[in-house]
Amino acid sequence: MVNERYYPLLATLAVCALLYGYGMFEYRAFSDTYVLGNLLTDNAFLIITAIGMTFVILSGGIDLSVGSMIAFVGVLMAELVTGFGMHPLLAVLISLVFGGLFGAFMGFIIAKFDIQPFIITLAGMFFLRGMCFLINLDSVPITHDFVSAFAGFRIPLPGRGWLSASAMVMLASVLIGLVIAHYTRFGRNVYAIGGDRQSAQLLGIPVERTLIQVYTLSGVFSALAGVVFAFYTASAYPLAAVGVELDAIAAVVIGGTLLTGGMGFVAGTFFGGIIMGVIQTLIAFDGSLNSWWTKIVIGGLLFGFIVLQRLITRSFSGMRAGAS
Amino acid sequence: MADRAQTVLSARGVGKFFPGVKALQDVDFSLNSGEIHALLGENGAGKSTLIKVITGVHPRDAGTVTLDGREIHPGHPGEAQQLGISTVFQEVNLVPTLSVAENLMLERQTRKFGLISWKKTAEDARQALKTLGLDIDINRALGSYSVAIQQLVAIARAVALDARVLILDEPTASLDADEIRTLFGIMRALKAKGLGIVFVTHFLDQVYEVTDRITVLRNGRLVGTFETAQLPQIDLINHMLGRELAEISSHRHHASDTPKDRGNRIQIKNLGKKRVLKPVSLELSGGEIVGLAGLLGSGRTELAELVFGAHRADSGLVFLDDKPVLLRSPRQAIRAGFGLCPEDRKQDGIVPELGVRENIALALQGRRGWLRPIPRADQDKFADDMIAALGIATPDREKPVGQLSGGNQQKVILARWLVSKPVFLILDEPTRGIDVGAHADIIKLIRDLCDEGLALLVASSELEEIVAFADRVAVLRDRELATELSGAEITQNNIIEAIAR
Amino acid sequence: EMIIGFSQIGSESGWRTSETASIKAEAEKRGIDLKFSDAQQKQENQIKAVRSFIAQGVDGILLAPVVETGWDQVLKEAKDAGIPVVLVDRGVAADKSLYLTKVASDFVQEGALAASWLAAKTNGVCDLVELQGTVGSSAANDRKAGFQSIVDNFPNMKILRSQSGDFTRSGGKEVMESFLKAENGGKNICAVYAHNDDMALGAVQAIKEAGLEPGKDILIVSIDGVPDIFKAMADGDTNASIELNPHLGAPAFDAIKASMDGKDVPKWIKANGPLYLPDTAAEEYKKRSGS
Amino acid sequence: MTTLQDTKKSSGNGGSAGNGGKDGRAISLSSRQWLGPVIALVLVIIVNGIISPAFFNVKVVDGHLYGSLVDIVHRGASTALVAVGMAIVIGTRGIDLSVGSVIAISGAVMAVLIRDTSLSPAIIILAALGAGILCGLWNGILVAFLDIQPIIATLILMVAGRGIAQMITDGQIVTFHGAFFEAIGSGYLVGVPWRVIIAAIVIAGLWAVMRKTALGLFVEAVGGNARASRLAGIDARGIKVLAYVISGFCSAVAGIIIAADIRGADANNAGLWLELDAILAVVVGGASLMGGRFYLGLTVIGVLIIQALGTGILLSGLPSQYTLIVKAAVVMIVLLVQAPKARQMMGNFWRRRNRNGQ
Ligand SMILES: Nc1ncnc2c1ncn2[C@@H]1O[C@H](COP(=O)(O)OP(=O)(O)OP(=O)(O)O)[C@@H](O)[C@H]1O
Ligand SMILES: Nc1ncnc2c1ncn2[C@@H]1O[C@H](COP(=O)(O)OP(=O)(O)OP(=O)(O)O)[C@@H](O)[C@H]1O
Ligand SMILES: [Mg+2]
Ligand SMILES: [Mg+2]
Repeated sequence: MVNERYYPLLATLAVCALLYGYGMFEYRAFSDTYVLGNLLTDNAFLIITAIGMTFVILSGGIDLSVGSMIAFVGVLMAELVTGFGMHPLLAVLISLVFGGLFGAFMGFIIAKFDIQPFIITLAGMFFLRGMCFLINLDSVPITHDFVSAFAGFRIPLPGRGWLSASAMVMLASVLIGLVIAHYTRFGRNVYAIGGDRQSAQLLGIPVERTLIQVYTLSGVFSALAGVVFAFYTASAYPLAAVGVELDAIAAVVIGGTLLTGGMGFVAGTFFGGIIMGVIQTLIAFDGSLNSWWTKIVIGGLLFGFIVLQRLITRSFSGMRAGAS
Repeated sequence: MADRAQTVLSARGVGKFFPGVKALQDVDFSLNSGEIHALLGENGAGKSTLIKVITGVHPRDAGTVTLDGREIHPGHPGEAQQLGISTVFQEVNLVPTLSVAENLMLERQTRKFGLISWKKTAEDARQALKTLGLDIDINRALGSYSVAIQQLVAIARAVALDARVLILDEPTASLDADEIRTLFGIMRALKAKGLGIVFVTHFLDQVYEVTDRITVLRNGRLVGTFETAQLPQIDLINHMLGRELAEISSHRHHASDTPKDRGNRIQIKNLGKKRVLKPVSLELSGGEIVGLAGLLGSGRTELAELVFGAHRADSGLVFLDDKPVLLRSPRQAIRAGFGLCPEDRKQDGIVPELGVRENIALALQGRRGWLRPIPRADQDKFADDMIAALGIATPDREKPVGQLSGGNQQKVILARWLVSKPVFLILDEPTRGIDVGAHADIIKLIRDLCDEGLALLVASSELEEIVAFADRVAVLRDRELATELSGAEITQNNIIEAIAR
Repeated sequence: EMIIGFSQIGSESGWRTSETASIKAEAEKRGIDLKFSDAQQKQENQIKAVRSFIAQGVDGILLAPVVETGWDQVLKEAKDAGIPVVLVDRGVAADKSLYLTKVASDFVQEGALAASWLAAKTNGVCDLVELQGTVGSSAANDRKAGFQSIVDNFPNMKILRSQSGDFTRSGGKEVMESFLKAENGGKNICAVYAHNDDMALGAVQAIKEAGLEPGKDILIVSIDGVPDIFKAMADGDTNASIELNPHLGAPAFDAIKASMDGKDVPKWIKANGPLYLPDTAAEEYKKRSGS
Repeated sequence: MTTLQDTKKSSGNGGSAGNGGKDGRAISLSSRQWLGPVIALVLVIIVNGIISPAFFNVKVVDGHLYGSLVDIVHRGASTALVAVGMAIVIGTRGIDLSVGSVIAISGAVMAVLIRDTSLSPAIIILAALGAGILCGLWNGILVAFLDIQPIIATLILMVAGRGIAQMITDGQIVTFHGAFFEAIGSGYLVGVPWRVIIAAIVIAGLWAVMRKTALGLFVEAVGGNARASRLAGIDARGIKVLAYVISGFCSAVAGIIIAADIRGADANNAGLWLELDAILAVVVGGASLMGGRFYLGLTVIGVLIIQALGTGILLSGLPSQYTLIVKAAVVMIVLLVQAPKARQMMGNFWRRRNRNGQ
């Protein structure tokens, strides 16, 4: 029998399958791999962000700066590539380093001064968005052969669909996230800190250092998401990705991670992100919802899934109890 | 042995100040290799603080600490661990959301190519538990086990670390006789291997059983270090308290001859819950103290929680003076005049951010409802009375309870129930971590309450305590009521026999 | 029956809601099955929507792009699938071959028109304040740039202060209040240029509460042509508004129809609205609020 | 001089019975909690005055107070209402992201009722408040009874609520007229804006309910340790629900004020992102997001800091694109100055310097 700690993950999987199944049942075109490929591509940056966010949430914190980071990295890349004529790969490197440093800075303040992550990263969110405006007020294209090659790269799937470069970066990130979470001491320490920070400290875990690393990691992942987003649209826009932090948090939570920290799964986050994407796709396929009903339905579905997940988790436990 | 001994760990002139409190002042302490060294003192004397200063949890404000002759400055417990100081802190300080295995192996998982090898790690974890003779599912979340099991896991973890110095801060507080025996066996073995062990406890017979030397602290100052063999218990107590202990009347309390007159008759009838507790029936009346004995996991805590409505029972009822009491929530139990002083003070007891006064007022206020606030003057009076009566060491009554020493937190929770004047009070391990002086005060206080007509149910792993004041003893075994003892039957031997049968 | 997908930005303003309603009504009139998707102000959602339309094999797509850049890839996909895309109310910075046509007005031109009107009205002598739209949005950027380009030609026209009121009424009111305080109780201010009508309406209230008379002591010109601004103009509270035409459905559907019939379609179907003045305002208000 | 350390005479630490507690006047950190926020507010206001000398001018125009200082209080009224509700929710270790949407909903209900019915203003106000209370009830049930984590539970209403508000108004700004409602938005009573009076009454009322009954204690107990509170006989779930209901009510009052201010319900934008400012205010006021303590008065000061900052930026004439950076920087500084850890570090630093100096 599966360990009960995996029930939330199973519940997420079940919900995801249910939703996808509904789509295939309702719309013929939904079973096409084109839709699957799009899901992986269109939600790549969200899922990458959410993986970094998973670590932050597992540690008991939160990172609201990720959306602004995505926008800022885009603007920065545009400036470097189009403005300075730098090769995109070098710009990517600079962006990732910047993301890491900025995350580390926030982590430093959070860990050393014991200030709430919600507020520090909120300030970080304001700051990065403000920096976007300083560099550039307009939306600008990022023109470079490498960028178009990245955007155009695709591995065909059976059917009409394909796997894009963004999707592959995302899948690789999920793998890396899985390994970090489950096969490194750092990963386990993050779980421990989220479970009980004081105890973790007393057990000899370097809490401050680990927290700084967590925000660094989130910074790098959100910067990577920014890179993917910039390549995906081959452009930069200072108002891009507004509110993505909330989507990422929702993806993490739908994926079965507890916001209080200490329990959760990177794999769950992947499916959580996919669920968010499927909701969007279903609404677009349906095409009959007006603006306000769209919002109401998204909220309602969010509610429905969380309740459903609860029920599934509970019935798993019930099954186990019955068996033993 | 003592003459060949060599100092491993020493602290000189250590000072530590918290806002409003001088927790440690000019304390010297030295630990030899191959000795078990008791660190004793009243609640709030500064024992845990000394340990935390040595292991780098708190930065020290004065003094030096040396290990093997070299001065050390651990910035956090992890560094102390790396230096070879392994510690079990007071309270269970493990991570409840992680599995048992992970708790045991945190920061020391076996790695292959930089990645954790879970198979090997699980093996090591099992090995670590085996030394304590603990056979539990290491993949379950630690939080699903009782406090005692968690305590054992914490000890197993500390012992498994390859250390020069082992520090145990009240490790025996929630253990029963068997586990304590196992623990002592391990301590002796480690001592033979040349480790220095610091051992904090409030059980003086344990001190005399295993320790070689004793260091006593009082009010954050050093009283002295003594050879255990040369220090009579009465002197030890005087050193700790700085006064003579009021004599603890050792003869048992007797309920008045006609308990039924007093009212407050509690009848528990067939109270049970599937997979948790087989139906239990028990009766007690005002003025009576019933002890609840049993092994770890025998169901004492569960019974207490069912009676208090903390969990809902599947079957059975509780009657107060022949009227059934609705027990769907603790609130209803409290309205009926019940009280429960829980076993796990960190999770179920204290509200750490609130002050002593507020924590003490909480249950009484909960019973009165929000519309009838207890006037501030009354709250202050309750708090001051309790601080005096139980000897709660706190600079002022507004100090956040989370910052008190463990024993003093326990006193605050006890005070919470005492001021709420219940008719039926359940105490689950009430004197855990409470010092000898206060122990006597508390027992006296409880007796006074019983004389006023309180019915009391006390679950305790300390058989002496049960023997000392219970009129009757209910013994639980395997989540079932095994026997009841009363009157002259109540002796430690009889209880042990009933438990172990 | 024709199936057309419409990817709308969102519903952040009354103007946009009117646009959506107008396009839906037009589709209904023509018996078109309109698949509507609201992107909640997010480009990524719009890309998702367009891809969903492609997956479903619609006959045409209307796209009201939230930003100008970043559409090349998805437009290419639509083109490969043989689905014509019509941009409504805003343009994109992509190769013109990737879309069928653009049905939109020109934000820069709107700004320029507002400035020209003001210059004419004040004979080129005016110290004014500007209420910007959301920082970074193309409407704000272009309306600012267009206005500035005209003001630059008049040495005696000066923008004293320019702050963002986020395109909202309360934003416009709050920013205007602080402008009034910073500029000597409003005595230094000759006119307000607001990037949309809602901010202008907020400014009107702020001016009134400061004890001045909007439309007289301080001239007000704004853009969008929402019903309420006509009422304000009729009451003499504001002086001019440039309409942003929300009725883009008909020309857009016409274009798709034409291209299906193999006819040529111009790359930019201009839908610029006129500048309205108080003299016709009462009548216009009746027309708009009646319907 | 920092006097963080030990201010009592060295009479030991009350280790023996009866010694502790009598001398309850030892200065604890909490009694100086107000210092940081108040200093921050004064500093921001002084800087504003330096930037724009007209800042301190308060005069009487048309029989009411007029000036930037008045504006800060005036503009801050609605945020303060929301923040105070938020503070109570945060006290229970929760958070309410839906306040902006609740503002939109209550404003929409009010505007549509004014436009389409001839109900008396009192009933219309009650309906708007009722809508807010219902929203709070929904949040509370999700958090307390369905055990959904507060951020997510209220995120649901944050998303859906704006949709509901738009549905009520049909996505248009519903404008209305009426002396009563215009007075709420921009009327004055003996020179003081009505909205400030309303906010003050609501906040004072809440303060009284929280601090003059045991409710505040219960809220803090539940936020500090919900399990322990339940075992102490407190209806932890009920308290949580109540906190969200209060937050919903406060947001509804704010929604009424905001709609009355612009004489219209802007369902699309009313209260947008206000939750962030409200949370910021609570934290700048010294509360922890981990629950267990809340300070209504300091929360109001937090609001004034943020509002003064915004007004200062507008007055300074700094281009709009710098606004966010300045805000981020100031918030950061205020938080750092306030953080106990940072103060402690500075204290240590000073003591070390003094010691070396001697
Ligand atoms: N984090 C803290 N902040 C403020 N005061 C503290 C803190 N930790 C401990 N103290 C104070 O220091 C004193 C010593 O506490 P300590 O925990 O060392 O006592 P102890 O000897 O371990 O008592 P016990 O037997 O009850 O565990 C107490 O008065 C306590 O209130
Ligand atoms: N030996 C054990 N093996 C496995 N689980 C145990 C064991 N002992 C206790 N537990 C778990 O711990 C929980 C607590 O048990 P319970 O509280 O009834 O014990 P108790 O009799 O009160 O003893 P104590 O309070 O000393 O732990 C039980 O639900 C049980 O699942
Ligand atoms: Mg201790
Ligand atoms: Mg127990």
